[in-house]
Amino acid sequence: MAQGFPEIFDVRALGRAIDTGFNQIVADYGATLEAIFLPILKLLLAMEKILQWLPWWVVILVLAALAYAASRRWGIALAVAVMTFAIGLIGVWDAAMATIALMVVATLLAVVVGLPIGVAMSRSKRMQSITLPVLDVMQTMPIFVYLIPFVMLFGPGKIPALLATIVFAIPPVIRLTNLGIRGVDPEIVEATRAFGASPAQILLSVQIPLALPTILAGINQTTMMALSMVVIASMIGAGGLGYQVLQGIQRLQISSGLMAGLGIVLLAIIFDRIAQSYGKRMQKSLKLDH
Amino acid sequence: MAQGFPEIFDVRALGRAIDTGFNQIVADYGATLEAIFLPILKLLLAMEKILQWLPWWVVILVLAALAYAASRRWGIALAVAVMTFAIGLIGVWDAAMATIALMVVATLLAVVVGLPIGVAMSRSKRMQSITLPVLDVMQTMPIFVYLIPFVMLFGPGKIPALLATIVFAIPPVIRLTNLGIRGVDPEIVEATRAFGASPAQILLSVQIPLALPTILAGINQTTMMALSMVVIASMIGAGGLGYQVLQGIQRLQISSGLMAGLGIVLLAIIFDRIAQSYGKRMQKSLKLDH
Amino acid sequence: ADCGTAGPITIAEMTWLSAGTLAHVAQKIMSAGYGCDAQLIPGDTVPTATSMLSKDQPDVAPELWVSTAQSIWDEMQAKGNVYKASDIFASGGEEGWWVPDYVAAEHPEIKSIEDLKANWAVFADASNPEKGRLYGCPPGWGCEPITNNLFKALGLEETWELFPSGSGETLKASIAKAVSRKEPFIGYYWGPTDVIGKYHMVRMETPPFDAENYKCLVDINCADPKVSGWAKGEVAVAVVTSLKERAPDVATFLGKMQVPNNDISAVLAWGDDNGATTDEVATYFLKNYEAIWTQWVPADVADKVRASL
Amino acid sequence: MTTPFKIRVEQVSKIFGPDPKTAMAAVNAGMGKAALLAQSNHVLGLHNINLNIRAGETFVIMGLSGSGKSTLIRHFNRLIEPTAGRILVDDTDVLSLNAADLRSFRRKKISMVFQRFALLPHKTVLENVIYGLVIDGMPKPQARAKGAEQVALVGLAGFENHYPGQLSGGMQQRVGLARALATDAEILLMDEAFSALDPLIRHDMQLQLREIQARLHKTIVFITHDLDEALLLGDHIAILKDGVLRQVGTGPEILVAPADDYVARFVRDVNRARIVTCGALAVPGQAGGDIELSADQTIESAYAALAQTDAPLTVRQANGDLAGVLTRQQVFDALARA
Amino acid sequence: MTTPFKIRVEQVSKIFGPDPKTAMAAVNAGMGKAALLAQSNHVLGLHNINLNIRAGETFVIMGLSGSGKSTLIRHFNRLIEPTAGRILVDDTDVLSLNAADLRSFRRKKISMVFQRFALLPHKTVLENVIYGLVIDGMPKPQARAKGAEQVALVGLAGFENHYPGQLSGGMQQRVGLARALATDAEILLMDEAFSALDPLIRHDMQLQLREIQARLHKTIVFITHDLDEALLLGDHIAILKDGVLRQVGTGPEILVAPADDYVARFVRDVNRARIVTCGALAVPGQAGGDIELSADQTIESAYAALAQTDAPLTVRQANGDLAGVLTRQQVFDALARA
Ligand SMILES: Nc1ncnc2c1ncn2[C@@H]1O[C@H](COP(=O)(O)OP(=O)(O)OP(=O)(O)O)[C@@H](O)[C@H]1O
Ligand SMILES: Nc1ncnc2c1ncn2[C@@H]1O[C@H](COP(=O)(O)OP(=O)(O)OP(=O)(O)O)[C@@H](O)[C@H]1O
Ligand SMILES: [Mg+2]
Ligand SMILES: [Mg+2]
Repeated sequence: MAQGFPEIFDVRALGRAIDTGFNQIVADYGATLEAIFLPILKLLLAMEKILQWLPWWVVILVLAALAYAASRRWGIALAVAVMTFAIGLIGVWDAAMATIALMVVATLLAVVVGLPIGVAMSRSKRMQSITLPVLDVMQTMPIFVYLIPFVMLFGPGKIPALLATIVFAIPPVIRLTNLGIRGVDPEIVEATRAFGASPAQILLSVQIPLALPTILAGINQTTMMALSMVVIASMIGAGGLGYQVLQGIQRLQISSGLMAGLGIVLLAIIFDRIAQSYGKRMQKSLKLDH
Repeated sequence: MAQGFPEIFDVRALGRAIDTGFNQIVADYGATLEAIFLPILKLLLAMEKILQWLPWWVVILVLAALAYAASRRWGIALAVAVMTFAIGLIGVWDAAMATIALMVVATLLAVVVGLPIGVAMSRSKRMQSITLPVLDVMQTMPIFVYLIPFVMLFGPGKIPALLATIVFAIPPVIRLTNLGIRGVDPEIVEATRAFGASPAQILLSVQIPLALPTILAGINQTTMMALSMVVIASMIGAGGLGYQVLQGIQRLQISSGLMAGLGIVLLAIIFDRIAQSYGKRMQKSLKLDH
Repeated sequence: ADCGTAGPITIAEMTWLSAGTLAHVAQKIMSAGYGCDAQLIPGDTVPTATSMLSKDQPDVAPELWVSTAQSIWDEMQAKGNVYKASDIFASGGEEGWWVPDYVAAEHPEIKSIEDLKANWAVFADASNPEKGRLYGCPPGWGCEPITNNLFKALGLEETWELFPSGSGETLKASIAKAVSRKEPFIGYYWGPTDVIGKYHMVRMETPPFDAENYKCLVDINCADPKVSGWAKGEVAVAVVTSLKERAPDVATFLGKMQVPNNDISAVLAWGDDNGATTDEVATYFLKNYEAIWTQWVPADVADKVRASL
Repeated sequence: MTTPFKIRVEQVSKIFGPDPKTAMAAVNAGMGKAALLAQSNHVLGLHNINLNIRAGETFVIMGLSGSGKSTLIRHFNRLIEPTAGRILVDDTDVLSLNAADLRSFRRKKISMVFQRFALLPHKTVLENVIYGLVIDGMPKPQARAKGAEQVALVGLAGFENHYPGQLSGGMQQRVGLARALATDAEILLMDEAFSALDPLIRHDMQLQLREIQARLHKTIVFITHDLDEALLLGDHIAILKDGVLRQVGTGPEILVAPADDYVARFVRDVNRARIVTCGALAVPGQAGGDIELSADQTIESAYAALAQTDAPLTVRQANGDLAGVLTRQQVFDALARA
Repeated sequence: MTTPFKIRVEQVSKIFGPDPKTAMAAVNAGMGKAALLAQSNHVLGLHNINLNIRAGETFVIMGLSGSGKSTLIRHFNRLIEPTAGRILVDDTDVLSLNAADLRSFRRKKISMVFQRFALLPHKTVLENVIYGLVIDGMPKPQARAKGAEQVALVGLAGFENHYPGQLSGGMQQRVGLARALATDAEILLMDEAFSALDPLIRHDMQLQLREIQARLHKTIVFITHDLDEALLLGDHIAILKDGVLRQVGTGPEILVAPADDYVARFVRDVNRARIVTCGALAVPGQAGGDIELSADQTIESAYAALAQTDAPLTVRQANGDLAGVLTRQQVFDALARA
């Protein structure tokens, strides 16, 4: 027989209190919250429109150019172009553009919010010891737990999808910004202090530039995690490739889910290649030869 | 207007071919596959039964003892005991036991399969360059894509949930086994070679012991990823905490989802603490003082 | 009457309240009344149906919405390995487009789905004020082509946005959000469910059911959809054919299993109000609605069940 | 009242750890470095150091790894705050400076060269050299002009736009030197500045530093654990062990009269002929033959002269005055004293 | 036919890179290390090395970082395979050994001490020392007994059950030495075995190695880039630069007649008095006063005697035969030759 845990205190009462409280918040502040995020929604929609409006070969060219700029290697630019072309080939172009829009905006917001937090953590042990457990919880708490509350607050659509994606994907930027700055050779930082640099000067002229490869790795990870949220985000109205996966699996069309999944994999590889080769180049230029 | 990608070749035909092919496989081999995995299912169910049958304080004691054995620090053992107690307190004990069973079996299998692959990768550049992209795809392909095919092959229940969890969670063990062995101080390996050790002797007496902290970190990551799959796995019948999350959100009971989510977070922290403190202690004993 | 088989009988437990409750009811009756080893297998509609089709597992799905897994259902019928033992809801499932009661009261001019085209402005959303928003059916469900085709047939494309609800949960949360703020809402839903009762949803009137039109509506590739009312929802107690031989008495019981829509709605509302688990709701049902379930089983079985409560 | 001393270190002690005050008391009561570490997990960095460094001299601090050399030198520009004691630079107590004054003190008065160069890898040679000037607010064009001078001074003209990673170790350390010189600081702290270099390049750098010092007359505090380097560069040498100052003096003083056994072991292997000067050995006497030696040349450099004649050799001061005569006997006496 | 040579290196070249054969041709056609790297991304490790190492001697290989010392020594136990050439150990071509023979060769004939110790951090001192014996299949108890002897030999008795991480650098290196000695191999390869040590400890280890060698008469190949160490330990010294052998000879030979400018710069700073022996300077002549010197003592050790009298000193061989006489003149002549 099950020897379950005895019921020591009334979890249900607590649960009901939480639910009632939350419903109250939804009723009282939902509209305000929704209004606050409206501009971001507009940005996201505009981005999606533009990406879908651009002729496909322009998009391919832009991505390939980006890859070349990041890596300075034709091989990588070509590989990116081929993979982007493949996304079109497997018939998921429009959905992929919507996904790219969501991902780029989510990553941007994550960076804008995460970078200062990471910097703050790197400067204070206290801040670090407070933030780390929060990040741990953010990364282990199943997304589904906060997915539906977000929908109840914002209604289904891109905003809750965006927020859930950011909550899930922001920890790497924060962690690696912190790690990167802490990892800057202390002798170099000491040297700048010895020359009388102020903390702000040290941060901007030394710590951030030298931590950049690590920070970029964090941004890359954040992008990857954002991508891995695509299917779940589409359950609350993010659309894009994720929605196509959902449709495919619900209809038992393995192939359709597979194609959309492949689209996601391709996107991931494209962004990873661009970010990584940029990071590698930077790291190299900081370490050895120019 | 959307400037979508022109339809260059008939994706639908390809899709239909894939679907038919897969259905054929289901019809032909489904039963065989199921039979193969039956012993594992039995193991899993037995484990779950035992865990749920054990009095709760025994489970707490065992976990705390494990934590002490791993860390040799009473503080950590106490923290683990408190957190395990908290799992009971928030009323998710039985579900948590089911989840632990799934997680432990998934991690065990992942290690049994992943370790040899990682070792093979570390010994051959070729093997590494073949395996790495496969791992990339495994980690970026949305789980949902292979979730339903697994269900079609094995029926809903713990086996497909287990398999999907393993597919998703195995890459870190493989990667970090590879990395760990490659990271063993080449001078130490060279020393053993210089003393005439054979490759097998080097692997067992030097490379694996010295890579162990890294390998353990990989196992830890695998466990964490397995835990992060708990909700999705429960969509196809894994039960446990994930199912409780699903039920909670289905019924818009934020609190019930939250409690189950908290249970998952607590489990994650417990296992992470145990694994990490063991890893740290090992690393220390390899580096500096005894 | 006894179980007939020593092996386990598996019952699909789906995530929503009514399905979970009915699964527990069936399980309690089978194990207490017939002495079966009745086990619950959690899962969603599509995975469950898929598995019943390909693996004959689980044995019973007490509340299977046929339209949600239409193609799988069709294959099952063709293959013959799963049959419909009974319609679980006496009046069938009710599908359609629903609005909260306050919307219906405020806008008496909107009664039927045919009134929507003109009155889109009532349902405009801040993110896209130029169009009314209709919350569609979750992806892959049987209702998806019907909703999409109706949308076209009613000529709503100009003035409306068909908003994809990524999942059943999302749809439900959308209703909860709208109702808690008294915002306008219109979207697909179905009953009997706790949602309909709890949020006082009112179903839009439809033109009468037209078999010819409806046939096209359910087809994803329908070229020229025409308006029709929804067919009466088919919600089956789906049973694996082989169960008839393994456990004939149980199969007989399943053949009689049916609940009146009003009663089940009331049970669900009680469960939702009290935050009860599906197990508790099932017990509540067995205790308070004896008149219903005692008709499903012989008297001796009913006694045993009653004794177990 | 002014003193001839540029830097004065008065009873400075430094203890690393969470509660230095308590640990300080234990140390004052006689506890040693090892015991302190074992008992309270505090590290004794320095204990009761008193030092005076003259303006314009090269002062060398020596000691084995962990003896507290870096800890001591970092007190001078207050990268480390002492647990007890005072540091006076030009009679100003550096501990009394507020944040802004301290920054200005570091920008103008004191600069530093690091063992592992500590160049900014993302900036060019010139940008590195002018870093101190730019953060002090000097306009870029002016800073560049000044920086280019310093780059030329250390012999790196033409490499202004290279990145540190493109240079050899010796060249990188020259950039470090130019960076330290660029701010016109009067005090130069050099923490094992040459340790990371190849022996051959290291020797070149030592000579170059001597040459620069001959022109600029900075006050240089130089850390090394290489005795030859210390003897070559240092006007005075201080020897640290486990945070305690064992001996301070000129090179010959320390060689001739090591304060204790530890110092004696330390200097055991030195080639005295390269340290002891002819002037130090010369005894009063009549000027000898044609061959003359200068008082500050080493015995080693006099070997050739000594080989030529058995007669006493004339030793003269730099200004031409007679310092005395040197005989082979005296030379062997001095060398044998080891 | 046997030779007096334990190890013979015949025209060995080594090129690192994907296509060593092609690169080899370029090098044979006269391309240098730097040009090769720039043009084809291959690294010239060694070029056309010929060496003979006698049984029982300590043979030192010197050179700056990157000159190919480690690459060369690793050919002897075939941790690296040459691109061209042969290595003969006891007249056996090590390149001809198959995998099993090679393992047995490494287990019994040749062992190695590493710069950064390369101990197994997860094994105790004793387990480290007997590692070579255990993988060779010796039963544990026997191996332990033998290992304990070696541990005692290097002065670590009592530390058998400590872990390497608990020991100081000097002690760790002694474990490395004991491990190498435990297998009774005739050849000991030591790759900068003392570089990672503190100067004082390093000196102790050098003396200890001399002492052990006096007892065991192994053939030792010792790498260092410290000239004093080379002169102290080496019977013969080889100097490498950029993969090319510049000079081979005894210490005094190299000091007195450096083969080229590079070697000359290399040996510039050496204290000759510590290298040149009295025997090397003695000239035939009548036995002098009471004070006698032995032929193999260094000039430095004779300073005290030289200071006592101006008369020529008698120098005798170890067996008591007269080697000649030594005058102050000769000493200054020899020292001035720098
Ligand atoms: N921040 C610190 N925290 C704790 N202990 C420290 C710290 N900095 C230095 N120490 C300790 O103080 C002692 C002196 O260190 P210091 O770096 O001054 O030695 P050093 O003479 O410069 O040695 P090296 O030649 O290795 O540079 C050492 O025992 C060191 O471990
Ligand atoms: N596995 C390798 N692949 C490529 N180049 C190598 C490899 N091993 C050594 N080299 C190169 O060969 C040259 C000689 O290296 P080696 O390690 O023998 O030098 P070393 O004299 O031992 O120097 P150090 O004093 O730094 O140990 C160097 O230029 C080095 O970069
Ligand atoms: Mg230091
Ligand atoms: Mg080497």
